Amino acid sequence: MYSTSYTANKPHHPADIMICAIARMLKNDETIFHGVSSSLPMVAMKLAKALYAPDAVLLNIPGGVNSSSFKTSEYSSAGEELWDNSEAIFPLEKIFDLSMRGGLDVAFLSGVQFDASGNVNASVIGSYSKPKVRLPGGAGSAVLIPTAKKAIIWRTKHDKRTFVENVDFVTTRGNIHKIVTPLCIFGYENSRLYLDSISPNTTIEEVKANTGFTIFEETVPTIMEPTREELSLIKRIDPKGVRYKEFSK
Amino acid sequence: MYSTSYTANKPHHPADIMICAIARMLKNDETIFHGVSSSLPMVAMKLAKALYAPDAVLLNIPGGVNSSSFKTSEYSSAGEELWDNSEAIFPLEKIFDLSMRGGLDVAFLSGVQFDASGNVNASVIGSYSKPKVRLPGGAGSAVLIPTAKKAIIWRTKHDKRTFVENVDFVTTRGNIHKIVTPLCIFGYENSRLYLDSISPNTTIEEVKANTGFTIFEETVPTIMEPTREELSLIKRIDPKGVRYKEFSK
Amino acid sequence: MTANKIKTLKEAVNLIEDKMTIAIGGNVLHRAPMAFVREIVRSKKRDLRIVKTAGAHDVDLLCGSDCVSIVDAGFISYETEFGLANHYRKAVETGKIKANEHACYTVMCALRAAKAGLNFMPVKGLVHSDLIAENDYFRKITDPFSGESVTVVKSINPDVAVIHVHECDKEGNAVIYGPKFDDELISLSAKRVILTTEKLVNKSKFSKQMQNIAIPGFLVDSIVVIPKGASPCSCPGLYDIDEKILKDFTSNCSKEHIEKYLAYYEAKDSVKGAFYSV
Amino acid sequence: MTANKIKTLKEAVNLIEDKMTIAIGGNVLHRAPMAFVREIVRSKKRDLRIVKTAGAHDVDLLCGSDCVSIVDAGFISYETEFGLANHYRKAVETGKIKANEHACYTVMCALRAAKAGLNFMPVKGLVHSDLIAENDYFRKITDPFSGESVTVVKSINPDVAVIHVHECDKEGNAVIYGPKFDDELISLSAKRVILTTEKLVNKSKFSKQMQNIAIPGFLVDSIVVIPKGASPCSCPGLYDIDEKILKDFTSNCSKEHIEKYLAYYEAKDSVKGAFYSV
Repeated sequence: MYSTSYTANKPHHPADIMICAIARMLKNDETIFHGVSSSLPMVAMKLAKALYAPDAVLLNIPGGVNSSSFKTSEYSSAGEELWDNSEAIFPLEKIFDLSMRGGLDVAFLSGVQFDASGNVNASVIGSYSKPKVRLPGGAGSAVLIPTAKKAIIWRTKHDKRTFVENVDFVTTRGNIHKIVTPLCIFGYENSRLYLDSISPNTTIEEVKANTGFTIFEETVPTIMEPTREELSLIKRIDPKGVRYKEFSK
Repeated sequence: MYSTSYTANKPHHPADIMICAIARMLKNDETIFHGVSSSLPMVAMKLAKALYAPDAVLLNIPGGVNSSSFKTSEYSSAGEELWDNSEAIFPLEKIFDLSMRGGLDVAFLSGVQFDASGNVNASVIGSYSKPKVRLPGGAGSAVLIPTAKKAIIWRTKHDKRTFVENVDFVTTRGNIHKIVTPLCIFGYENSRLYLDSISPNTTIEEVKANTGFTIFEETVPTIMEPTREELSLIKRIDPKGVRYKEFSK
Repeated sequence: MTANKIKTLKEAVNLIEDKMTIAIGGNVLHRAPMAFVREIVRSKKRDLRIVKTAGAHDVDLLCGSDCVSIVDAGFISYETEFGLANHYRKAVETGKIKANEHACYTVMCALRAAKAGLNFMPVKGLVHSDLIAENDYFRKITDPFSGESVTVVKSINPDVAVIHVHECDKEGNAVIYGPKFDDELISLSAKRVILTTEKLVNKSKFSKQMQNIAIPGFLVDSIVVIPKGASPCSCPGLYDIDEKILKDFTSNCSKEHIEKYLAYYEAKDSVKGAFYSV
Repeated sequence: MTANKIKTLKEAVNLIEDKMTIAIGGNVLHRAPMAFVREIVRSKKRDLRIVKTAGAHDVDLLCGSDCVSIVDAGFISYETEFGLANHYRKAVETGKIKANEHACYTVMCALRAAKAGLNFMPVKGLVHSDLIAENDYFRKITDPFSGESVTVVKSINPDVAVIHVHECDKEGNAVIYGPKFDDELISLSAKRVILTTEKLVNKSKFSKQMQNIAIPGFLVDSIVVIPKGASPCSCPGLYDIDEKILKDFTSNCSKEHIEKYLAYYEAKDSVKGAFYSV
């Protein structure tokens, strides 16, 4: 498996690489939403706003628009600090409606299983009615992935149980902009995931060895390492390292 | 035609008789709504709250719940004074929803033509597509009359053009609690209007002579005259006599 | 920086194209964006579809000025005091304008559909009404769960919502004092939102009071600063209706009378608001 | 006078009957009405159907205490820090509880239907999902205007909504500071609303601030004054989560462990709030 520890060859934690990769995808003036249990996108959105997309509109479950709070909850991405010091209130119900009518540019979502056809499973392992494992549920995925202009999926695990030949259950399908993992970024085109780029911490062989469906690409770009400026901002945004917690589970 | 002026035999203006009759219909704890162009129900609701239904919940278009404002607009029943000094805000959208789910006790509505079958026309005289007269429209009538527990209709004109054999257009039909006019109160039972009671200012013959459909009742009670207490409160609620304006048109 | 949203009345009205669907804020005689409406008239926009649950002077003026081909509303009338909306009535009666009569709530439901990206919305209360058969925007369908019949209303998707507010900052974060009527709903269902505002304020004014913002700036396309922009309608807390003007307006239905009315407001509508330096 | 709405926790929980549909306020670890939830457990209510867009400790505790037969939700989990809701998971995996998985928004749409007296609500975004075929509360129907297919969700009609608020007056006019989540929606879709409140305040406190009232009193059936009533979840502005309790609770799935947890809160949940004289 891939390492999440710091070494001379792998100077950056995958969380930081993922956060920077995500932040660089975000464009100025975009309206961007993250949901629950989403500390990585939360940090990435704040990083993007500070560096790349100053006029981006950041939305979240508590409903604070562009909260400028410096406090970051250590346990929640739906806490009051995302409401405090915000510019306006735009609660979750309205965010969903916005996506439904085609006005949400970016939504961050996750899942537990993904297959090459772009199926996403956040519901169950095993059968739906008698599941082997009942997962937390897709939260907004089933309605946001089909409707957001760009649905960006992040997942902090990259192994053959996550990236599978066929998902056990289709919580939702298609319209995936990117899937960002500790090893790589997948894109989605012609109804199929493709390898878009890989982490500087890995090799294409390692990505293939940890992916349950066939990757056809032989050479892809390497994701740019976090810059000093990005890293210093990430540390200011998340001084307590909440972004690493998802990796320890 | 009936008289709207004060005489020895007819000491009370029909507006005051109607307001008292309406106020006495309202029960404690009821949730009661009036809409636009509704100065009579507006005064009656305040009168009822003061005398008969202290815990009634008064709702209106601006959304003020139980506004205690003493100011009464001279030209509008949808003005800010119904929002000021209110206990909570419950705007029109929510009032409609409340009625749809069966939670609105009383709604006040009007119309221009009514027939014995309980059809209400607030839309057009003549045909819908090429109307002889385009009326203002039924406002909430078409959805509130069918859903409010008690739909109370008031109309300040009582003549054969208003109470007709067949309405030109059915804006809505049925579920009428009472229709209150300067001459009488109609009830509604077994899909037919019936004469419930008459104004002390009139006779059953005059009511029949001014009604375009057949009234079968031969003896009905006379509406109680306004009491001194009611009148003094009405004057406090509406010192400028806004309630009379609808009669001068 | 985001593009400058602050525009003159003329610039903002230029966003309105003939045949567009325009949702107008406020309710009857309260907080209608009258300066903007007058500029639509002056700019001779044509064939607009106007949407409002309950309209009065705004719709009447537009109908009397040949700007409108369709009105979707539940109620169009001055209240008792000023009588009926005669320009609107005459235009409908002569067939110049199609009145899409709604039940106020069905306008809201049609806008709720647009807000949620839907083509239609079920409406509980609309059961026995000739409005259903007479209008192609109502249908009865079968509830797939109970098998019962339910009326649905077709979505109304405004191209532009025009809303008059008390104050906003340069990004369009807007505060409305007093009743908000359907202004939030129309801001969420329209493709673009144009604000006319009594006052432009510094963003810091809303600090820690963000829950009072009725319309978040990111939904707002353009801002016109126009003090007394609702007159002769009221702007709660600031000014009441101008009874004299309204009485005069409704007393005479001629084109010349409308010209006189527009001329009266010409200078007032071009007054520049108290801009702060951006 | 209206009947006295102020009740003890036990009295209020007595309004809950077995098999009722209960909508719970708050979101994940924030402002869940935990004291009320614990009293449901102590009162051994059974076969409840629980509705929440995103639940955590509340739903987990009820599931671990055999109070629940159905959960309608989009997401049930502690956030990353405390891991999965294991009582809920185990109960679903062993077939004791039916998980009606939604997409958060479809819970909202199902509640919007109830709010508007409808049996169903169309949902734009739910297009490609096994959830549609697997669940009888989703159907595809034909949009009568466009002929296109659209997914609809069956209404969810809560018998009771339980909402924890910062303060309310004796009529139930309630103020929530910070995020309101779906509390307004559930208060408008449930047959009865029960508030638990940190504080009872005099009605005059809300004078001229009525626009801050999230839930108008006339919708409220019962009020329980219970300071720290959301603990170990957070109550924004007043207290954060109790991390130690939550870590301890999630560390062990035995019935005895739940007993210990309930015992810890026994005294705290029966503390009387600062009543003012009614």
